[in-house]
Amino acid sequence: MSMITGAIVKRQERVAGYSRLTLQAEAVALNSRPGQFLHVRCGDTLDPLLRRPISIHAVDREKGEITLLYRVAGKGTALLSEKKEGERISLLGPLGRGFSMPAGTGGICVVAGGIGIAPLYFLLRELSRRKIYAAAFLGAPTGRQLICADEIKELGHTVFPATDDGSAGFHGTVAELFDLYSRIPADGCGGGGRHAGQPEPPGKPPFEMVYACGPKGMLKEVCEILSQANINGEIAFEERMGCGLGACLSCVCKTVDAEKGFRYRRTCVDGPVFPAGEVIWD
Amino acid sequence: MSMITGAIVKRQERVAGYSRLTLQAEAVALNSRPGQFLHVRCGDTLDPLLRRPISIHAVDREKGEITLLYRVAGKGTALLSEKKEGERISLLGPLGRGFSMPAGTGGICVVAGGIGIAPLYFLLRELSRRKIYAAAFLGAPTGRQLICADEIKELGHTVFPATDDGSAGFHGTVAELFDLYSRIPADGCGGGGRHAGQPEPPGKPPFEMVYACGPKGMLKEVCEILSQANINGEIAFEERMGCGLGACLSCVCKTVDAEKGFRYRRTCVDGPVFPAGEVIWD
Amino acid sequence: MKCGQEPNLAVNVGGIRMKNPVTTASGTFGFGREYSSYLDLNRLGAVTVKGITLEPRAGNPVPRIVETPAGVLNSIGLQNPGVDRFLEEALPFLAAYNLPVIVNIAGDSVKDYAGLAARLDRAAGVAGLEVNVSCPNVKKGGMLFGCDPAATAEVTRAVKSSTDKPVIVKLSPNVTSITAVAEAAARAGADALSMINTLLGMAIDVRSRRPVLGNVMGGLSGPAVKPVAVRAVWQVYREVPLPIIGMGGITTAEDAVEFILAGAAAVAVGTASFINPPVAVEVLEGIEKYLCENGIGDVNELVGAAHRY
Amino acid sequence: MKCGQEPNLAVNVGGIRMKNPVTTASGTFGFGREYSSYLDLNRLGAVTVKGITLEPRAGNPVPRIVETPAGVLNSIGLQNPGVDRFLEEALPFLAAYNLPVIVNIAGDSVKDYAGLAARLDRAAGVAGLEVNVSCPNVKKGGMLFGCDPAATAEVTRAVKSSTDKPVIVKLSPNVTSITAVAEAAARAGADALSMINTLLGMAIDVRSRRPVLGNVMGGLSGPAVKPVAVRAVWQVYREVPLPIIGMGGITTAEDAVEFILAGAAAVAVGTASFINPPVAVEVLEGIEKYLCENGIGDVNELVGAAHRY
Ligand SMILES: Cc1cc2nc3c(=O)[nH]c(=O)nc-3n(C[C@H](O)[C@H](O)[C@H](O)COP(=O)(O)OP(=O)(O)OC[C@H]3O[C@@H](n4cnc5c(N)ncnc54)[C@H](O)[C@@H]3O)c2cc1C
Ligand SMILES: Cc1cc2nc3c(=O)[nH]c(=O)nc-3n(C[C@H](O)[C@H](O)[C@H](O)COP(=O)(O)OP(=O)(O)OC[C@H]3O[C@@H](n4cnc5c(N)ncnc54)[C@H](O)[C@@H]3O)c2cc1C
Ligand SMILES: Cc1cc2nc3c(=O)[nH]c(=O)nc-3n(C[C@H](O)[C@H](O)[C@H](O)COP(=O)(O)O)c2cc1C
Ligand SMILES: Cc1cc2nc3c(=O)[nH]c(=O)nc-3n(C[C@H](O)[C@H](O)[C@H](O)COP(=O)(O)O)c2cc1C
Ligand code: FES
Ligand code: FES
Repeated sequence: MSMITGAIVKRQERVAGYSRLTLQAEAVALNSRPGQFLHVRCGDTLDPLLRRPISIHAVDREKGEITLLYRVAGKGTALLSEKKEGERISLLGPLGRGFSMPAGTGGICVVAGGIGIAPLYFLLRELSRRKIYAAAFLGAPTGRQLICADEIKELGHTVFPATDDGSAGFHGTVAELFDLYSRIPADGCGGGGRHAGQPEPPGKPPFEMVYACGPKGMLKEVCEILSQANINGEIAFEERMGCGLGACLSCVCKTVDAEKGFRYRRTCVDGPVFPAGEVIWD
Repeated sequence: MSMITGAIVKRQERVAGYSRLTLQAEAVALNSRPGQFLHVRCGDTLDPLLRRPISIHAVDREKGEITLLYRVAGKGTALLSEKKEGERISLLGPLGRGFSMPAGTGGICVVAGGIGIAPLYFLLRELSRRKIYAAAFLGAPTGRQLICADEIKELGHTVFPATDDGSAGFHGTVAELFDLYSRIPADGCGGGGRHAGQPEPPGKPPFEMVYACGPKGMLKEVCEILSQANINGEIAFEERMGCGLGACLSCVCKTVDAEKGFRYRRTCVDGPVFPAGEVIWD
Repeated sequence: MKCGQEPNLAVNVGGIRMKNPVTTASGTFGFGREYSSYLDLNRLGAVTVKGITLEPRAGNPVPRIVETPAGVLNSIGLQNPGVDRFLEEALPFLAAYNLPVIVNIAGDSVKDYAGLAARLDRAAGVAGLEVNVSCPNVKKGGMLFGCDPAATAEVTRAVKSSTDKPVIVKLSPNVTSITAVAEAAARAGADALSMINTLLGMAIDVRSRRPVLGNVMGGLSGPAVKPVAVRAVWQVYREVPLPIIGMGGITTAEDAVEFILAGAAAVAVGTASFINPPVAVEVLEGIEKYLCENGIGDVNELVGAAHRY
Repeated sequence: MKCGQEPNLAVNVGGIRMKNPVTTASGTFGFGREYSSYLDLNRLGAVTVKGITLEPRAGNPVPRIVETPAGVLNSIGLQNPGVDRFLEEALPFLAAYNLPVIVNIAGDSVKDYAGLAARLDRAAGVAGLEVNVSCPNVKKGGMLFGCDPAATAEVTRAVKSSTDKPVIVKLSPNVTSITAVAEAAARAGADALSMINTLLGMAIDVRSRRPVLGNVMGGLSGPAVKPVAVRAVWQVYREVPLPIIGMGGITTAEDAVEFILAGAAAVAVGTASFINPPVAVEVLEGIEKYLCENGIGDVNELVGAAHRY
């Protein structure tokens, strides 16, 4: 964790309403793992005041570059999206705990709702580097907003799209689609297409691990599915943040605690990735 | 007076620590007179919050362009100086009362302290358009900061520089220099060089009008000189502003009032140009 | 706009019928005329003019304004032409428009307030009075009327008994309990409340090492104070059954809706007019759009809705 | 730096000897450890830790923070591990540094405060106590101690009689007269005062139409409140002869100098650490530079200088 300034190395790309930003930031590129985030100063004045947490979307260790993918949600991200090539941005990070890396002993699934794909894409890249292939469930309102699908296929993973309007893939939510998939018996169709040279069909039950990121409602549903089916999972949780360093206790997530019933844990340092079974949704 | 957005048409020039900005703004170019100002939104967020008053420095009526010359004094002007070609800026104006135009029946002097030249240069351009030539007293800390001197000479006026460190022209303040000049008898040397085709040497006593702009201390001295020598003058006054439209009563200037002893008048609408004898300095 | 029917925007603030809930904050909009070339005054629900005293006031020494982070400190010192010249010179201009004029009044003593109310009671073209109680009570060593529930009640009663026009009491946020002051004003007969007046603040110039404002302390306004203002409206709405005009840092329609949700029946736009002169009309249009997009037929339904979620 | 000699930066705040006037605002700097890789803790004049209660507290439901214009609203709800675990787990880390540790304490009753003071009195490595009186007095229907001079005095006396360590009373700005509360604390034996705690505020989400914070209301901090904080220090400095730790919106050395000129003997950096983790050290360096450039040999000379221009 450190405070650095990264220069924008590539003009911002607009991807179906999202922005993609590539920065020169060696220290981050070399030391970050999927699920970690940066605390980004989007402006230079006192408005907006706070940094904004943005996941690391991809790293290029050779070039020392990192990529962020974000939705323009308000004034911080709007200012960020106006930054031009060469401009420098103050970053804190990499922050937080990332996803654990699977051994590849069972099926791996990734469930992303909307911009939730941002950190999961980094995970999928790391998985394919390790020759571990997953079933990637991507949800979006419409087909046009199904971002990263092609890149994920290129990495060797299998993509299962779901759209609210049915314009691509499954007509329904990504949680529903994953629910259906998770009920397929271990010796069933398996879902993920087989790639040449891959030892096993990807993301096939029995599941080793399911990774999820997206809106709270979707995460809650996924956690319920996992808990009912007794599947291991990890979710990347989002909560409003102050410091990003564990000091202010703004960003807490309610988690199970055997002794006290529940315990507030800090999303910024104890998360943002939490074991799916630990989060209490109320 | 109106609210418009002007696009930057020329990369900002840095002139000895000052910035020069040219904007496309027909309505302002066509309707403004020297001494008037614009109320400029320097940023797009809530910090800085208020507009900043900046004098109109020059207009190009044909091209519909206006030029501002400003000192980077704080965060508003710093943000302004980062704006790039093509960016649009919200402007209110032209605002306030400008300088009165002289008949050219006597000597005309212009006394500018530092960035005080900003509105006076526009006046000098208008004067030379009318074939009225002035003696222009320019003060600065050092010779390098004597801005606009060459442009003013090109307009046909005579420049009398004064620098605090003596690195150019008179070694002392511009008020001191003007004081000396104002004491020269009407049939004395006259100062201003004669240009081919000019009917009269510029800025020679007896004076018709003296125009001044600069820091408060300097304006006060100039007003005292004028009052003692009984010379007509107009000064462009600066005060911190809120609305710029005469509504908030923030920007008042203490002026003489026969009945009540003094009266606060609004710099933004009753000024910024006031008759030199009307301002009360305390 | 998505909706077919236009939503109802008309509100009644303690007897002042406004065609929509947007007015201007006293002291930030002059006497209306100053802004009349930047917006159509007829679009406003009401115009609230600069604070008026019985006698003309010269106001405070400069500097009178300084910017702070997302805010403004001012110490104008109630510069105004006095009630007589206001009625002669400023009010007739507004009479030509179809909009209620709310006159903000200020004084040094209860007698001053009563005298102003009596004088304005006879004035045609004055829809209501807004009582600025954030003024030093000269008899009580300069303690502000508005910082003391009893003094606020006394002023309110004096004004009410001197006029039949609707009386709005404008509350100061510089108190331990704004609801206590609001309750006192309500019991004393106020028809409506407005809030907040400015927060007491100051700035020091580190170069000259002295206070920036000529008057040392000043009133903080602008977006910086919005959370304090929304909280004040929220608290008073729960305890006091009077219509509230909410203000403090409104720069957008969203801000205005925030106040309405907290319990404001109407809103006033203040400092924002300095930055964006037609903002009051933009706020109005945005409120209308919000109502349409959310299928709300009447702005009055939205008042205090955040208490009922 | 222009000056030859290094200026004296050491200050004594009611018995707490600080090598320079910069500390951290409680609740914004955790227990110091969280920031230890971003700045050298040894550079600080003191570290003020998160508010501690007798028993552990879970804190408030989320959301606990929301940004406002140039400010932040928070309602953490005093989440903390309780005094015992604080002493066992957090304090030892700070003992390794050469810097005074100020422990911020909070309670529901006078007894709580006294108990905390007694517990901390025995703790080596605690340089002083900062008493957060902005807590609801459970016995008095939740009225904050700090909003009542008598209750503030009572808490102060209870703490003072339970410890020999220096006691700083931290004042709330949500009062009609902060000097009245300050005087009460002084008479009750406080060794120093700190101000300001957060301003009571709130925000409403116009989409969900409900308060943003899980706890509805929260405390406003950050640059937005600076003018109110400087004013509070200015007012108290004139009336109460106790050293003051000034805070509220400090993000730069200029801001800190503003507080010192207003009368603060020391300053605390709060919300700004969220944006710029090493800001406390930058503020310190800036103060030093200011002293040098202005030929001031001792920071103590600057304290309250704006009152003497
Ligand atoms: C660990 C973490 C990683 C994240 N990674 C990404 C990412 O890779 N890409 C991306 O687009 N977004 C990501 N987010 C969400 C992102 O931080 C918010 O969208 C952003 O802060 C909004 O800032 P803004 O100024 O644009 O909007 P604001 O004006 O601040 O708010 C706009 C909306 O966003 C919501 N919001 C504000 N702050 C947060 C927050 N911290 N978390 C969730 N919602 C918030 C508000 O409720 C509001 O409705 C992440 C959040 C967290 C906590
Ligand atoms: C009618 C008028 C015309 C002006 N024309 C010009 C011009 O053509 N070129 C130019 O460079 N400047 C001009 N000024 C001054 C200019 O407005 C200020 O320098 C500017 O507002 C500073 O803004 P800032 O945000 O950069 O600095 P801030 O951070 O706001 O302040 C920096 C310093 O500037 C001073 N200052 C702030 N506001 C004003 C103000 N309204 N008047 C005087 N000083 C102020 C402050 O005391 C402070 O020390 C004019 C001012 C007026 C009133
Ligand atoms: C320059 C200025 C002058 C003001 N004058 C008055 C006044 O005369 N009477 C009054 O009751 N309030 C006065 N106010 C307070 C405003 O009416 C309003 O309550 C306050 O500014 C908060 O709203 P805002 O943040 O939208 O500006 C003044 C405010 C400003 C900024
Ligand atoms: C997230 C957060 C938590 C805080 N927790 C405490 C606390 O536990 N005890 C306390 O006395 N003040 C607490 N405060 C108030 C600060 O110590 C400080 O008084 C206030 O934030 C003003 O300073 P600032 O504007 O520099 O942040 C907290 C402030 C914030 C923002
Ligand atoms: S954001 Fe401050 S503790 Fe997590
Ligand atoms: S700036 Fe508002 S009256 Fe001049």
